[in-house]
Amino acid sequence: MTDLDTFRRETREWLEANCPESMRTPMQSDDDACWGGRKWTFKSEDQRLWLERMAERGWTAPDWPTEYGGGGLNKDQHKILRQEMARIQARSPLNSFGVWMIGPAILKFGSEALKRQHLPPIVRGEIRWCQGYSEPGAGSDLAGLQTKAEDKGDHFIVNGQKIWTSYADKADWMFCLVRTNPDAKKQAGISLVLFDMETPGVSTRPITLISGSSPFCETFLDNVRVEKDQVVGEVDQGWTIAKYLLTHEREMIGGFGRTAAGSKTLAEQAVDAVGLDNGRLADDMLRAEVAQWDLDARAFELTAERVSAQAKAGQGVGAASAMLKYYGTELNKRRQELLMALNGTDALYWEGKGSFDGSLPRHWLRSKGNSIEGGTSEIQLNVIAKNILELG
Amino acid sequence: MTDLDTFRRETREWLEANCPESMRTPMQSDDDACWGGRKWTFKSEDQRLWLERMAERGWTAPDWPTEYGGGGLNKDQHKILRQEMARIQARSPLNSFGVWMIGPAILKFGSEALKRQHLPPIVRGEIRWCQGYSEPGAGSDLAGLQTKAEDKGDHFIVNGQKIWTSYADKADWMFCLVRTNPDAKKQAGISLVLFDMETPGVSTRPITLISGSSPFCETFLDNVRVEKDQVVGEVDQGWTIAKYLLTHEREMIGGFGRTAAGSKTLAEQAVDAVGLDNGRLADDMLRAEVAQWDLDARAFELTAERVSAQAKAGQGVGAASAMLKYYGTELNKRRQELLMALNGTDALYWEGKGSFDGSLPRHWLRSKGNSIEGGTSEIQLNVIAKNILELG
Amino acid sequence: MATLVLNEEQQMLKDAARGFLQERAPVTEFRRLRDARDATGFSREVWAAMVEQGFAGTLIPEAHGGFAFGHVGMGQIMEESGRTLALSPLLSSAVLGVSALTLAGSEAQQAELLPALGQGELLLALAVDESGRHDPACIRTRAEHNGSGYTLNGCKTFVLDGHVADRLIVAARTSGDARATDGVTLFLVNPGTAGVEVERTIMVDSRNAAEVRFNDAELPAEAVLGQVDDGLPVLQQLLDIGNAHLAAELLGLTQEVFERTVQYLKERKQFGVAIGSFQALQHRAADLFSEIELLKSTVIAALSALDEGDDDADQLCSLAKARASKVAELATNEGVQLHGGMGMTDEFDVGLFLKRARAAQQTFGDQRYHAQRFARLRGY
Amino acid sequence: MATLVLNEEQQMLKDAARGFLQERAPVTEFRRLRDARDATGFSREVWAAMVEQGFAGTLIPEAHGGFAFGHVGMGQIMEESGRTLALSPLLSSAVLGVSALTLAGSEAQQAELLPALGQGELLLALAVDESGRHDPACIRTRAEHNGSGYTLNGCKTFVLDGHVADRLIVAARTSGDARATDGVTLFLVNPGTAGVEVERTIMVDSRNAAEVRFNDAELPAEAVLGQVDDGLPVLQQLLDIGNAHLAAELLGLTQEVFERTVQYLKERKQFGVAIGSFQALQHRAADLFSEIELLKSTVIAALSALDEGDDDADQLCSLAKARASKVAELATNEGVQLHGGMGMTDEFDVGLFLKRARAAQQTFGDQRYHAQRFARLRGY
Repeated sequence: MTDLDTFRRETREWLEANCPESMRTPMQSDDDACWGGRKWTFKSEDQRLWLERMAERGWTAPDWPTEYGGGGLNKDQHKILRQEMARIQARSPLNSFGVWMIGPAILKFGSEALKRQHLPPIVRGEIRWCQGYSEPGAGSDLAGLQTKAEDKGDHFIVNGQKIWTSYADKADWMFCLVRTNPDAKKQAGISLVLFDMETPGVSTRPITLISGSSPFCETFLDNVRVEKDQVVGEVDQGWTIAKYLLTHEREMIGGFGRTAAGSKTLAEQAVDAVGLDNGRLADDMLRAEVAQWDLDARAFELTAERVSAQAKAGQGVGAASAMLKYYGTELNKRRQELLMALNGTDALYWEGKGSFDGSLPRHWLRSKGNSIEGGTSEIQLNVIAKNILELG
Repeated sequence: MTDLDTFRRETREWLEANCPESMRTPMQSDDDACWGGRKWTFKSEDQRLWLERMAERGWTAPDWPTEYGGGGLNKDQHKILRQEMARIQARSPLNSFGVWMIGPAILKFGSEALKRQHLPPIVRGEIRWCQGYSEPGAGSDLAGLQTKAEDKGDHFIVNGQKIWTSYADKADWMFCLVRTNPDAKKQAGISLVLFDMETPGVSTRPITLISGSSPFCETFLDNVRVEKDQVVGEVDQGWTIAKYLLTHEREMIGGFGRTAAGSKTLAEQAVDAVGLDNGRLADDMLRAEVAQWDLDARAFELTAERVSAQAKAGQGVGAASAMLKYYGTELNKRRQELLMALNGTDALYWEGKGSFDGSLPRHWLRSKGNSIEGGTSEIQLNVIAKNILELG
Repeated sequence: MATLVLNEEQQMLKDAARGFLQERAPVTEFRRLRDARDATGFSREVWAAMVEQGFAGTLIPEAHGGFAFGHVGMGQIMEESGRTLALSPLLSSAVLGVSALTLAGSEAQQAELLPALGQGELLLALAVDESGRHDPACIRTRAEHNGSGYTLNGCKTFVLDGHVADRLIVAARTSGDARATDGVTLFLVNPGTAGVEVERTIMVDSRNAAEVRFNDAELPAEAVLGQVDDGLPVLQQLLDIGNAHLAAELLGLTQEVFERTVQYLKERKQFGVAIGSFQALQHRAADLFSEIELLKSTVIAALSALDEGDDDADQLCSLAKARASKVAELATNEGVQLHGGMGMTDEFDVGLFLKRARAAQQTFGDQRYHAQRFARLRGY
Repeated sequence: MATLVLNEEQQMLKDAARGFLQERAPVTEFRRLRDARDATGFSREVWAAMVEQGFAGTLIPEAHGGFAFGHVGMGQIMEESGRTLALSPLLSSAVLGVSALTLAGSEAQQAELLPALGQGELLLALAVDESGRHDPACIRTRAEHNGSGYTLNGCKTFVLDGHVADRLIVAARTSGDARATDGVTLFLVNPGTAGVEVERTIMVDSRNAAEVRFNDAELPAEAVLGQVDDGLPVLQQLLDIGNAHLAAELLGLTQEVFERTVQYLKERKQFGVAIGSFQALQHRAADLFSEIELLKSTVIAALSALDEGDDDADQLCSLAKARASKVAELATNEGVQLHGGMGMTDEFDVGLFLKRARAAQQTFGDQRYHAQRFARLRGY
């Protein structure tokens, strides 16, 4: 029996013994997720237990070093853990921008002190993070950010405004891009700093989207004091870390075109809405469009698999993430447009009435943001043109 | 009875008396057209007679002044002539780049001597003209032309190469854009000159297109002597005339999306190829595409009518010609692609076999050039963006 | 051939409508009504002012106190109201209600109702659809002949302005199967009749629609509008008229979004320059410009064909609606995308146009429905 | 799940094929044969060299002297031959001929014919279509059972390489109506048989196709390939295989056109700069790049599913062919447009790719045919 076999057996046994039954059912909605943090109220005792037990083994961040509270697992072990959790349909114990975003960045770029300060609370789900990148005036031109950090010796005084901060109103700390050198050219002169959202001068305001309420907030920074030891990496050198974080984010968003497991395929939803006539979707024009989408979506799925297989095979994936982000989000927008068309006026109900409780138009409207957030489609096309095709 | 009624009656009588019967039948192919010129061989005695009789009245160029051999008709009379010719299906007595292109330019910009020299032979169909604009290196960047005209006192010596010259091998004279001032910036320093194709140093070579043989030629200019009195307008000021000619040309090409009178509609051709099933085109996917094209084509037709109605009503048409050129040529390309798809492998026969004698793939291939010649689609979009939308 | 250019009178009407709507029913007024969750769904005061302007009487013959400006004239008002998202019963009452009466009403019905419609005192609503997918050829609501009148049973959905209508125009089957071409009759139904239930529904565009249910509702014989069993051709003409005016509204909406987007491209700076200087965006804007130019031609052709009573008016109405739906979809999607993150916020107006566009598209059939119909009418 | 990445052996095979084809069968060789109006339509000498390279035996089992590299392997050769427009009977004989025998051939037929196929000495051709629109479900060519064998009557069109084939694989009806699912039988027909007439036709891509007419052609009982009356499933499998390899060829062609076009964008100067610096063209190129990446995935998935005998191989083959057709159409059209006037001349190669693309698209059904089939296989 190999070490991995042993690991698998032990993992399976531990999960069987420690994962509460109610944590082995698919989440019904986003509300079932556990985000942790100071302000968190657990939805159930099981949710609390499950987080606590997993955190104790460091399995909320399985591949982080044990010295910072992580699981210390290697790639193969990590894969086995994922497989064994999937086997019993165990829920993720913790959704966390700390684990997904800033943790890896601190691990890669942060000082030893920052690692010891921030990583263990992330693993335990005690501190919830949010990101401060975008600004109202900047948009795709992230490097044009204007939030200013004035050097005051041992600390900075930060002034400015951030936008599109997910859950800023629920988060405890922010990782935030600021301009520490106003004279340097754009990318140079930017730093990544960390601060507590309870620091005086920090305030937030939720953003209403065309699809309704949203997790996004505006964050106002008014003479906010940030200690110098809370800079990740070197002062003025934050752009490299920002790019690292953006690539991370883009890969997360690129999956939009894929159908969530368990949910109905577009073709099934089309049959529900329009019906079959002699084995064919009863509306010719819609059938043609559904088939075209279905072909493209299947090709996209295969491509996501191929890119991941290539990565595993050690073949470079190039700037594939830009391509996946671009195509996946455009695909999801087309899907949502088709769902609207398939359901005719039934799709238009905003409240109560109708079979969709208003979720159909909200999903449709929300999908319009997919090709804007995390780098617009236009930016992805620029990236492909310049970095892959070397045009320009 | 108004003067116009009188004119109509006299015109009708004259046409009845003078238009030979065989000239009152639709042309079967391009070969039936009469182009005139020194090298011209009339296809029939009727063709010769018809040209001669019309030219005598100046009706090969009905709205040119009589002093230069034209018909001297005003707008209303010109319209009546067209109507009366259409009434008896009279063929055009003369196809002529002289009448369509360089004649109007000489009328507008040329010296009195040039008018007296060139216009009457054009009216009589004695001299066939070709245009020398494009160059192998220039393409859409017409102003970047390199053909050089060196000032030798009373004449220029021209060296360079022209491309896309329609019927250069059959023409007698060329109107040609040359660079007379190498130091001036692009548009400045260009002149429009006229010369006989028999001048020593002029040679031509036909161009084979992807669709087969073509009227296009390359023209090589090797120390060609051009008299200074053959400059249209001022030396170095040819760009204005070139733009005038280009707008003319663009309007001629923009009509591509319209179906030639008498020929079958796309829908009819679709029914021929695919058949009807219960009153509907027997292939769903093709039906959807044909309907989409048909909708767009009808909308385009209406738009061409609207633009022309607006022009008549004295409302400005703006840069509508760029839009019509862009949309019309793209529409024709789509039409040709659909005809290929509708006919499946039957559309692929290049020679002999099949019901189309190879005309289907040749028309399809030729249509690809529509969005390149007379200003590419990209150039038209640039024009719309800059001139109408004022972007940039 | 259809007239494709406005005459002087029509142009004046359009200019006046624009001035009025921009002042009295701008997008801010739409927001106010939406956010107040107004029960009527439009402002009675603004409606009275519209009536004052003559909007409600535009299609009404002079003999009945109207202005008889025709569909081209009315279409200009609809187009301008698309630009400001003006909330009003213009479509349901001044277009569809008036047209139903002029097409099929008896002299008595016309004399009774048209003047009140022109004065905006009477509101009508057309009840045609019975499921989410527009399909006027399939009518299941039944009106059984009884001694003196009819007994109505069935359910109608997406009845525009149904919750405020004083009379409902109901397409019901008096004989034959659901899909029979004969046997449909139009009725004028007072919603106060016992057995008629009207429920307002809130739609994505914050406009009014209603579900209407009929449970043994008793109608008098005079409720019949037009010929018994021969209502389908009239209904189809009404839908053509509705679609031409929806296309006009979508044209206005589309132009407004496009102009705002082009303006944004000129103002918004990224990487130190206006984003309108990026050629990729320029080409998309130029292509959209071309599509809108084609849309303009189809809308005026459809309206003018209705006025002239041209044989191909049905084709032209489907053409206009198909193209308006397609181009509005493109323009609103491009509008949001080119406004970037701000376009996603409720604070910016572009999302409001997006929502209205899809609702107007779906009303009486979207681009797919009308492409099918166009093909059918053209014989393939 | 399908393998989506080449293994080392397959990669070596691909590299070798590319090297060989670029040297021995480049586009200039295609031009030479075209301009010479060569009667064979390909070079026997180059074909012999291909056989030498093992191309003809790629799909043949080792027991019959082949290399058994499978469809993924063969697909790499097809892809590379798409890049150079290589003329050869690879598709007709080495793919379709070999597959027909391995799928349906008796041991005797396999033993007799496979080795000769592998050595390139025997050429086969598949005769399936009977009209310009691909429709394998409709077979009218009839084979009547007579005393000892069959009498064949009918007409086949667009028989690839039919004019040089030593044997034709003919789908004919032995019972039932034209559209019956049972009753189709495959036959191996010697074109020298009395009553068989083969006429070469010249197509837009300068490739070989033939019309084949059967007038009371007498076939022996041994001519049957596979089961009598049960040939349709085999035929469908053969078409899946053909389509997967056509998709591979189109992938090669598309990549070649795309790379040449991108290169042209870098070299060609207008208004003083490389046209590749224009953002509108950059975005079109980047979009096309994405489409091609998706195409790559579908082609290898289809080939690999054929090798694995996956249940969804039919879906994946239609997916690959539909996408290859669509993307090749886009890439060749963009290629011509972006090459400007030069792209329209016969002197430039881009037009040759355009012509081949449409012919390959139409062979065994284009994007529309396969979208329909995909939808049907997916139950809608």
